[in-house]
Amino acid sequence: MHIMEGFLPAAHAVAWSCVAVPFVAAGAWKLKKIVVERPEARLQLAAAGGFAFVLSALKLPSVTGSCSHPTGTGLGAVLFGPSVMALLGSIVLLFQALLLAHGGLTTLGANIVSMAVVGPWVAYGLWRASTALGLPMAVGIALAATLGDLATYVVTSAQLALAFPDPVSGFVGAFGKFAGIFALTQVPLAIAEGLVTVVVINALVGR
Amino acid sequence: MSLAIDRLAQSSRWRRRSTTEKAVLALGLLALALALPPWPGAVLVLLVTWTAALAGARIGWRDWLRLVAAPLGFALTGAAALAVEIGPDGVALARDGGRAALSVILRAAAALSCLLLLAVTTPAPDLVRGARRLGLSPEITEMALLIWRFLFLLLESAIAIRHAQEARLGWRGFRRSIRSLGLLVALLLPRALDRARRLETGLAARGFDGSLPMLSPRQTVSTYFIAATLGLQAAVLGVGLWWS
Amino acid sequence: MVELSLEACGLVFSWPGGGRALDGLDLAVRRGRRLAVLGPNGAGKSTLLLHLNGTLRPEAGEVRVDGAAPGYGRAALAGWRKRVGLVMQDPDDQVFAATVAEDVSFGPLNLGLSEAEAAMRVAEALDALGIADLAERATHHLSFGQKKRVAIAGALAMRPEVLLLDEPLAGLDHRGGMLLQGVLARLAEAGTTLVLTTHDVDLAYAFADEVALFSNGRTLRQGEAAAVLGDRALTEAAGLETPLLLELGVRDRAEALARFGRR
Amino acid sequence: MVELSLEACGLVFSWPGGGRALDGLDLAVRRGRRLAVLGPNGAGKSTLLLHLNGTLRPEAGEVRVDGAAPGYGRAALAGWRKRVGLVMQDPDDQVFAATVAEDVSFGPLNLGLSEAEAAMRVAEALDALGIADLAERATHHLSFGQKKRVAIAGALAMRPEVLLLDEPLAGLDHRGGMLLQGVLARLAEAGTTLVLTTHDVDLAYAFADEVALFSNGRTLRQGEAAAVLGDRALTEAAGLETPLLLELGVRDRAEALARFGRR
Repeated sequence: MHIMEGFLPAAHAVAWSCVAVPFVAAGAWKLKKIVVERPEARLQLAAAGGFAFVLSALKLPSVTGSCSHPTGTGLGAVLFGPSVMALLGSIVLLFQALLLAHGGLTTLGANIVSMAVVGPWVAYGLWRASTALGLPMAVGIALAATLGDLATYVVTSAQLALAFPDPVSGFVGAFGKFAGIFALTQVPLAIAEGLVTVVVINALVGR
Repeated sequence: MSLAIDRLAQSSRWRRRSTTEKAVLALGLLALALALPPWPGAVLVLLVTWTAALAGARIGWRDWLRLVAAPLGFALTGAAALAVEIGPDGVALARDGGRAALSVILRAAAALSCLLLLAVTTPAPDLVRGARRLGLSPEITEMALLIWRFLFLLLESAIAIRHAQEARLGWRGFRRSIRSLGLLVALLLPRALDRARRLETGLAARGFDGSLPMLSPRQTVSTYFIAATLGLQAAVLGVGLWWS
Repeated sequence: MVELSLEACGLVFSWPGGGRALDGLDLAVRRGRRLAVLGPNGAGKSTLLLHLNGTLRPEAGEVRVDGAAPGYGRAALAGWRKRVGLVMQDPDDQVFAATVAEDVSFGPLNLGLSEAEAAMRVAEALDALGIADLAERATHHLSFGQKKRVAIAGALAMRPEVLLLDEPLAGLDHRGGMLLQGVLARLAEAGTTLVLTTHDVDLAYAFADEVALFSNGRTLRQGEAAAVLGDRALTEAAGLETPLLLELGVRDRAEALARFGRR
Repeated sequence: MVELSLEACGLVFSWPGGGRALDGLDLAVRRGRRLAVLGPNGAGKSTLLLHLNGTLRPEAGEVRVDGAAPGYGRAALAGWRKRVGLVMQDPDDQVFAATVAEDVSFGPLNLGLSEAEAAMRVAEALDALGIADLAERATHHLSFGQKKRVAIAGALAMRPEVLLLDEPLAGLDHRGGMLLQGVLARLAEAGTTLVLTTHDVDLAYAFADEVALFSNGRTLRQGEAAAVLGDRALTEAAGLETPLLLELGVRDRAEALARFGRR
């Protein structure tokens, strides 16, 4: 879930950008390393980035909002490791802001943290855990996609609650409000994304 | 799935203005939108950005309104949360009568207009090249430009696949849509990787050794435009501070 | 009397920030006939086909199916697309399932047919295209020509009354092109109305009953193939040449087809 | 005496998990001439071109540039590709930058030229292709024909001695094809050796000095265009037809080109 341009107060926008910087820098460092070892990986990484963008632009059926990152970046995370996805995800988020007006420049930092860092890491961690536990691949991947989406949405709600604490009940109350309102759109989205991912995996395995 | 913004940016009257000019204008206003109190700061910024977009860059007003309206869903749902309070007696209307919600909507609308002003006048690769001139590492900017290229290639495929699926009655109801989308993604992923492989072959024939050197167009910056922009922004800042 | 099966009246369509793709376009598709929409690349032929099956919605003008505008509601579109099938130019974009049979069954299953009925439709469509032996093959191992025929089978399995084909012979070599022409001729004889777009005047002349000359988003002229293509001023206005076959004085359909084949 | 510029001797190559793409193939490219490699789709024409510029390495046999095998080391390959340019069939496989001028500058900069020299090469190549006005255009807004010319400009800006073109006219309409033929003819006159693959016998006949008939991974025959294409037993063995132009008795190059244009 993208926080739109200008929705966060200036101080929060700056603070989240500072939080995002080390992850993006680590991703850039990792990218340099990968490219030195395998020059051809540059084109594959770029293709993965373009793929992640396209997924985010495809509207999911019967749900407001669009398919979010974990399928794209989660997949990249499995192929190239999650740290480099922080950089690719940031580039994709920048293009989403500039091409689709999804998210924004001042909210880029906050969106990077929720969608290019937390989402992919949760998806990646769950995928690794489920393979370690010997779960069927489709189950593991559907779990990773769904919970990666939900993690993103929880982080976004927390970011909004920090920015706009409830005058009476503070952060907790505000988190409840944002999580509650956005649950209407984000929970079905996460489930749909999990289902789509199962179809994708089955189709890919069937090939 | 329309990329109206890109088409507008490529054909806008400000297409050939230097990136510096457009970035100073839009990003400066964006900073003001965020820093000044929404009344009257955001209103002034709205006024300036809309004038610049509609009268300066000559963006069609229908196209412009459609773009501004698109993210409104988020603004309204988000602001709805601000218009209520959770107290010991449950949910109640906020005591400020929604003033906080209104000011957030105003600020977001102003900031969004700044973003759109930049986006509909400046194709994203121009901004990436600008970032490179400012010292962003070539690995990152080359990656961004490559992603840009792949994004359009893959988007074109995705749209065509979706049209083909619709022609055969996919995308009708939840279950069929999930299946159609899944098949689409499963077709697109190997194609993305295949495109990367084929591009590698194609570029190898042109001496590709890992880096992607390119000659970027040089732009001349109009000091007049920059001076006028800075003057305007100073005026917005002055009025915004004085009023509040 | 020949009935109108599909009709486009004054279609206008433009891409945001771009020029007009369709600029008051008229077209009449008569039942049971073969119509070639002929024009140079970029004239908007593909955009037109996407209007004829309801994928794109015109800014002005309307598309009529059997004399009435079907509307763009979900149910109306389903009925429309059941009757008007579309085969796009690049088969890679329309063959999306893992095996040929699975792919061809996509449409029939979406029509709500039972698995058994769908399987029958699949067998029938593969038969019509002469690719029954490919049924169990993995789609990503097919050659371009095979994939093209699978894409047509996918549309055919829905038993459309009208079949729209975008540049059906593009990318095929001599042998592949001849094979596909044979298939299309059999479909036409079996009563399917065919609309194909092409920039090849000889193909249009040899294959179509009627030709619509397309230029800059409008129909310059629609009429009998020989009459339209024989008008040199007209073809030149559309940026096309006169068919070599017509120049050679080949006026007979059977001879034209045979000579086109030898080209 | 005409020198050999490129030579393929007994090339053998098979794709992993697939059959043999090249099966002892011989080919001789003479300096300053135009050679058409003619065969049906899937015969291995693209695979051959990828060998001729060192992208693929044969299992047996060798490719010689000016009489010597260059080897596959990094420096050798760089020198090889500087002399032998390749234009692939799908321009999207070669055009990678956001704008046309940026894209065309990639090759010259890889040659180690200064920015000023590279800019000159870009201007020259765009001029040669007649697309100087597209320099600042976004590549993803180009039509197929424009993109094709950008891809050729990208190869040309490296000033290769030999230019390999894979199906250069595929997907182009009449006007686009004529434009490109004009460009290629000018290149040939300026001394660039051209090798093109095609499945269009009339194109091969009208355009090439020499034709190599390609079937099942081998060269059936290489020789003067009229001699090879006039041998009906031979063309049939390769799954091709006799050129209509030749059937019509057009033996003169200028007339053939003109008639091909009218097709």
